[in-house]
Amino acid sequence: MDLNRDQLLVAYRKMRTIRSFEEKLGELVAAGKMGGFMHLYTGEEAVAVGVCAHLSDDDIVTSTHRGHGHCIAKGVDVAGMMAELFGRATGICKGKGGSMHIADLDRGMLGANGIVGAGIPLATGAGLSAKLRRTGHVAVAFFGDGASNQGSFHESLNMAANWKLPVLYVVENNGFGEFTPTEFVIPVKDIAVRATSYGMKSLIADGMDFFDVFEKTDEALDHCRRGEGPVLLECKTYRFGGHFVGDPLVYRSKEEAEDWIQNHDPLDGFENHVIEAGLVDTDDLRRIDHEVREILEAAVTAAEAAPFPDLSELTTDVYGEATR
Amino acid sequence: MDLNRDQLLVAYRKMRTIRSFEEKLGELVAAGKMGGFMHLYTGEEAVAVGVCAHLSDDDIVTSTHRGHGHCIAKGVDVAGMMAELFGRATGICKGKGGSMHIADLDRGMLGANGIVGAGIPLATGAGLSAKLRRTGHVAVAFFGDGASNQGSFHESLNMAANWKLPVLYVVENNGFGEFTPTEFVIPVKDIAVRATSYGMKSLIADGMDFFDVFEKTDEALDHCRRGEGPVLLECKTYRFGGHFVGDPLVYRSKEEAEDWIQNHDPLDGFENHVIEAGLVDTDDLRRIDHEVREILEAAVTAAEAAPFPDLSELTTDVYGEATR
Amino acid sequence: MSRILTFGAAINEAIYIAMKSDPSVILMGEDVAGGGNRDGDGIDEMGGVLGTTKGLVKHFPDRVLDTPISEMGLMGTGVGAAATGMRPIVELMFMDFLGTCLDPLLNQASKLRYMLGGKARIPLTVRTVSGAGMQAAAQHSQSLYWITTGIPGLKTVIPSNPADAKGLLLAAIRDDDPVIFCEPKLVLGSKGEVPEGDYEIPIGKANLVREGGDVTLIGFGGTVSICLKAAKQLAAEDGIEADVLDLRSLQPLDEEAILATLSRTGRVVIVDESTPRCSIATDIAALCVDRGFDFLEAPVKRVTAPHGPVPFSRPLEQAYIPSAASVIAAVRAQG
Amino acid sequence: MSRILTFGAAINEAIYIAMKSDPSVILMGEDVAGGGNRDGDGIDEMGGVLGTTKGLVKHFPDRVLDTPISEMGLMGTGVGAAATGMRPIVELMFMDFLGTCLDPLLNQASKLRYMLGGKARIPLTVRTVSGAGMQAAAQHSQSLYWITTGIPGLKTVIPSNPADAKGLLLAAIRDDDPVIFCEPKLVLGSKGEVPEGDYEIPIGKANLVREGGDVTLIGFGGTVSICLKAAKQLAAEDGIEADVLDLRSLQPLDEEAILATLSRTGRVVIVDESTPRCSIATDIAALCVDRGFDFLEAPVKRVTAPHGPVPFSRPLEQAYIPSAASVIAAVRAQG
Ligand SMILES: Cc1ncc(C[n+]2csc(CCOP(=O)(O)OP(=O)(O)O)c2C)c(N)n1
Ligand SMILES: Cc1ncc(C[n+]2csc(CCOP(=O)(O)OP(=O)(O)O)c2C)c(N)n1
Ligand SMILES: [Mg+2]
Ligand SMILES: [Mg+2]
Repeated sequence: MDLNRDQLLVAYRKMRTIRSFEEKLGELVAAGKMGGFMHLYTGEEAVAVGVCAHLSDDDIVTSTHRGHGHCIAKGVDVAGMMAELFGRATGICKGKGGSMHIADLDRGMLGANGIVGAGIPLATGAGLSAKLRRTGHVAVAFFGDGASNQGSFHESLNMAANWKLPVLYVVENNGFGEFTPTEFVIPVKDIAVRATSYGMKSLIADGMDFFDVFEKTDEALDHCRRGEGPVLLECKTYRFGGHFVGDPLVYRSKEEAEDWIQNHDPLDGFENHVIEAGLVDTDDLRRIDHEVREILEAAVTAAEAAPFPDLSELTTDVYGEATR
Repeated sequence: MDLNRDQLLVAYRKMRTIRSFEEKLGELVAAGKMGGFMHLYTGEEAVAVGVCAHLSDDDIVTSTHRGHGHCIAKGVDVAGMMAELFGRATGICKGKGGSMHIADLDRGMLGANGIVGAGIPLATGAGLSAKLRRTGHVAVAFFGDGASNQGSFHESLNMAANWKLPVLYVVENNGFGEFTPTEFVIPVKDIAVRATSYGMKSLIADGMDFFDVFEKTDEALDHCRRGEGPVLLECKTYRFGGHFVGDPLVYRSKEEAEDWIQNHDPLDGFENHVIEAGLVDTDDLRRIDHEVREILEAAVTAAEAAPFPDLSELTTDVYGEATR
Repeated sequence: MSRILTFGAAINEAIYIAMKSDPSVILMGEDVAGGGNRDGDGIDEMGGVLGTTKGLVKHFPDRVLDTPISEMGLMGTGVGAAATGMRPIVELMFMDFLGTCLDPLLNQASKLRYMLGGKARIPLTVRTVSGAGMQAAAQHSQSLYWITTGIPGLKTVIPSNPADAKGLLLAAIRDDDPVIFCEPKLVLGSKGEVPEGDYEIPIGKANLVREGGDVTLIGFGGTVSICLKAAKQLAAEDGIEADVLDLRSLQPLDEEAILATLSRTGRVVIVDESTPRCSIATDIAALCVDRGFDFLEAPVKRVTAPHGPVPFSRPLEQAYIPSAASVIAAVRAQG
Repeated sequence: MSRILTFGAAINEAIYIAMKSDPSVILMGEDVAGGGNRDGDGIDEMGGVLGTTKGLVKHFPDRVLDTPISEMGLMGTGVGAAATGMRPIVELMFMDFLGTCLDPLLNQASKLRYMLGGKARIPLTVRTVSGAGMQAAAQHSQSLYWITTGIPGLKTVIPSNPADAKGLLLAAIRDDDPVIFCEPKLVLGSKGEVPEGDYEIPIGKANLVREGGDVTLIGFGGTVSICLKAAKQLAAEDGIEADVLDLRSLQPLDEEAILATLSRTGRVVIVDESTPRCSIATDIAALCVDRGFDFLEAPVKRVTAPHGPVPFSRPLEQAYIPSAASVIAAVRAQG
């Protein structure tokens, strides 16, 4: 399945937006302008963008504590996201959710999630809903290697396989759960083998390669949409930064990190491929880089100028109607 | 590994004791002499006895809601068990625990468990304790096919494999979880394949054949005791009676049940084998049958004559010392 | 028109009406069909471990789903389906199993609307059997509604009779917020008049089931009949006429109804089947000594289970459960 | 001799002393070593997400265990190890994660001793960070000690300063019952005098940290300093001298200490960081209006978080947390 120029530029724009958005957040937190627990997606852009390139607003995505990339890939407005992270009333969640709960149902983004593994059953339920309502839509659960050790992973995949739900389970294996290397806590090399327990189809993709993720996702979603059941897609990737902003990174080797950053950057890989293949011009990419920077600057300016939520918001949106 | 005559008679006595104990309970509940939720082990005797024949009082076993068989196989006193089920002060748990919590730490029996899947991490902890204290002992978790769908199964097996704990996970696949056939809720034929997710050794045994269970357990425990990590042992078995006493059994075919009961009774199979092989005489077995009946009659008589716990027991044993 | 139905039959009827009137309503849980929905000679379904949902799978074969024994996945799936267009009824067989599936309620269902700035709605109903009385012992007899009541974003209701069970369940299913619906063992077997047809009982309103004026007995679920029994005996033996208030809903709590009866009687005894700490009973006592302070004429007494697990032994279990005798003793202790 | 230590350093010291003095003590949790216990150039461990357990893996390489992200398995494994000869300290990184591992606490650790007729003991300690204050939002900021307090068979303690943290943690680790040890974010960064060496603070005893006599302010964990601040201001602005009681232990609850100060002041304001329903605050109010009825001179006021999730936005989060101003307002409202 080939992508035309426009599609390629859209994909690049999304990856670049994620990269620049996260870099900007890093600066803002360092400058003390932003608070909370902030987990950046830098380095893993190809996974979210490669998968979401196949999704519409009606396909549901559930995410993790590291959710900005999934939001942007799913088309959530970055100005609303930025305002949310500033805790402003204009935030996409009125400033109530923050980084770990950023969401936009209008874009089929059911939310980042502060509870590791909790998004997996939520996506399973969205898949059940799609199947029962015969909408033809799919649900995608993004989660990490660490989350694959949660009971919710086991229970959800078993139910989905049992009911042949149209759910794609994307495990982003970035080699670490917080500070603990994956091989310390998972005795198998490929998390994809865990699909065996449920008689489920599985695939492995190079999570640093947009094109590989894109194609494996295409194959996986075909399977889901044909009604043949869920798929477990393992994307091998790497977290360029720390677990959270401020992580001193004492627990991993600088050499290892440098190698990934220098030789496996998904944006570099994408650019090299499309330029060599003559699919787009460098100018197009630089223009996008520039536009993205401007959009983000504007988002920051607008967010900083926006008001905080009124204190009455403390107890609104707890229930649908006025109950206590 | 061959069993001598005494060992064979011990094994038979235990299987017969389980069978007669459960049949007695069925009568007592039907007669309204006993209350509570009662889950009988009838038909699955070879599993508990075949496995526990390899264990000492210092090896820890965790069980399920269907725990009488595991208790008897582990050497728990039937008089104390009977008194417990009558809710008497002389019960093995002072009448406080009942059928779903029957236990005896002196025999390494950490308890039946009313929460499906909850015994699995407890056994894992016992295995960790044995490993850290270098006792050379093992832990065994008995649980059902239904329990293998619980998150606690996934989390525990992963941890045990990761730390190479001396734990034997015995899944008693009796084809049903309550009233729901296993194939309705598990999309794979053999639960043993789930070991793949943890790089764990697995074995499958004919749970109706004491000798097969005994040998597979021998192989599995060798592996555990050599420090090579846990093993998942699937025993294919069948529940002769209902899920609980009083189950109308409308949800399974009579033919299926009859075939198992007529042609796969573990006690018949054991008897045919040892008699044909001339290892023991029929008289020995009948003598045991008779002795077991008398022991159980005496247990019932003693239990019915025993006092109920004093009402002051309501709030004792909640904490170690006198705290509220 | 109304007939005599058991508590369970009233629940079954409510689910039938809800599923019939709204295709987005589904019923999920362990053995809710119970091996049903199959062909094969002599194969029938159980309809739940207590038979409460029997027959529903025949009417709605695609919407009554037997699930694996996977409460975390089951509950989380229910939340995900609720967030995306369905109105799931999830059966948690016994409330004690909350320990295996709390996160989807504590951190997802209850908070999604808020975390998303009001843009999500989670029309989820959780049906669960609570309380002691069947010698089901420590892990199958707990009254854990105090946990769901304490979690902002959840609603918790607990009917005391079949008619209320039907009306409250219909209201719960159609509520756009997650509602925990408790089915207390003490009344699960009881029978009573149940109106036919489709009706709802509003969530958040208590029901004054007896007017006395001398003292207020507050109960809910299985303790309402205990309060009524005690009230009868108090009238006969002490000439004390008791108000009896059936809370029906634990969250929202009908504070006005509680204060109204307190203002008449000045005396309150709360009868709560759960353990004493951090309970509905202490909540009501706290309300009385705050907003109701000026009305108080006597100590507020709480009749609850002791601070301990539910024992198996029959006499111990009977002593564990609040009784009319203990309620009467509490009233007399108020002097 | 004592020095100034942070709350976290006091906890680290307590764990070190406990592990040094008893080989059966182990520390398990996600990232408690934090990628440590490895050779390799420039590889060091994090010692927990907040660095609290840093260094311990170097002293006790076999007894400080990084676990998978599997709270149910982790907690259940801790219970099983505790039942078979170990004295595990399990770290539950944030108390909000109780939703993923409640069963081993609700139905196993808390009930095994009772269900086994007194023959089991579960010397398990669960360390967990509770409360708001770091903009960690709805799923990383809850004060759920009301849940563990309400479960019979568990004990729950919550220190308000570094010295208490060390002494209460040592007592918890050596207690033969499961103890939940809360580390409130509001004080986690605070510093204070901490005695050297091995000492325990008894579980179940409250600490009167200020004697006033006009009104009683009851706090615990992060709200004690709020009470003290309010007390100071009340003395200065209203000439009201407040008793301030630090509960230290939520279960067992030191009822006598509460009644003793109430008997002197006749007025109580409880300051609880958690949400209001089924809370420690309502428990204490219920105690006051029952056993303390004759002492009461004013309504018992509760200063708590609102009945809602913890918001992310800084000003909202600040308004969510009880403040000295709200405590003072409550005292003045008592008239
Ligand atoms: C239930 C739960 N346990 C623990 C945590 C703390 N925590 C946050 S992120 C994280 C690591 C997750 O690792 P992984 O799933 O691999 O995702 P990654 O951060 O690598 O993207 C942990 C342990 C949590 N938020 N929720
Ligand atoms: C956590 C939990 N969920 C549900 C139940 C209700 N329940 C009791 S036994 C049972 C079936 C268990 O099936 P399986 O594990 O195969 O064991 P079996 O009864 O077949 O021996 C169920 C669902 C329970 N006790 N605990
Ligand atoms: Mg990871
Ligand atoms: Mg089974």
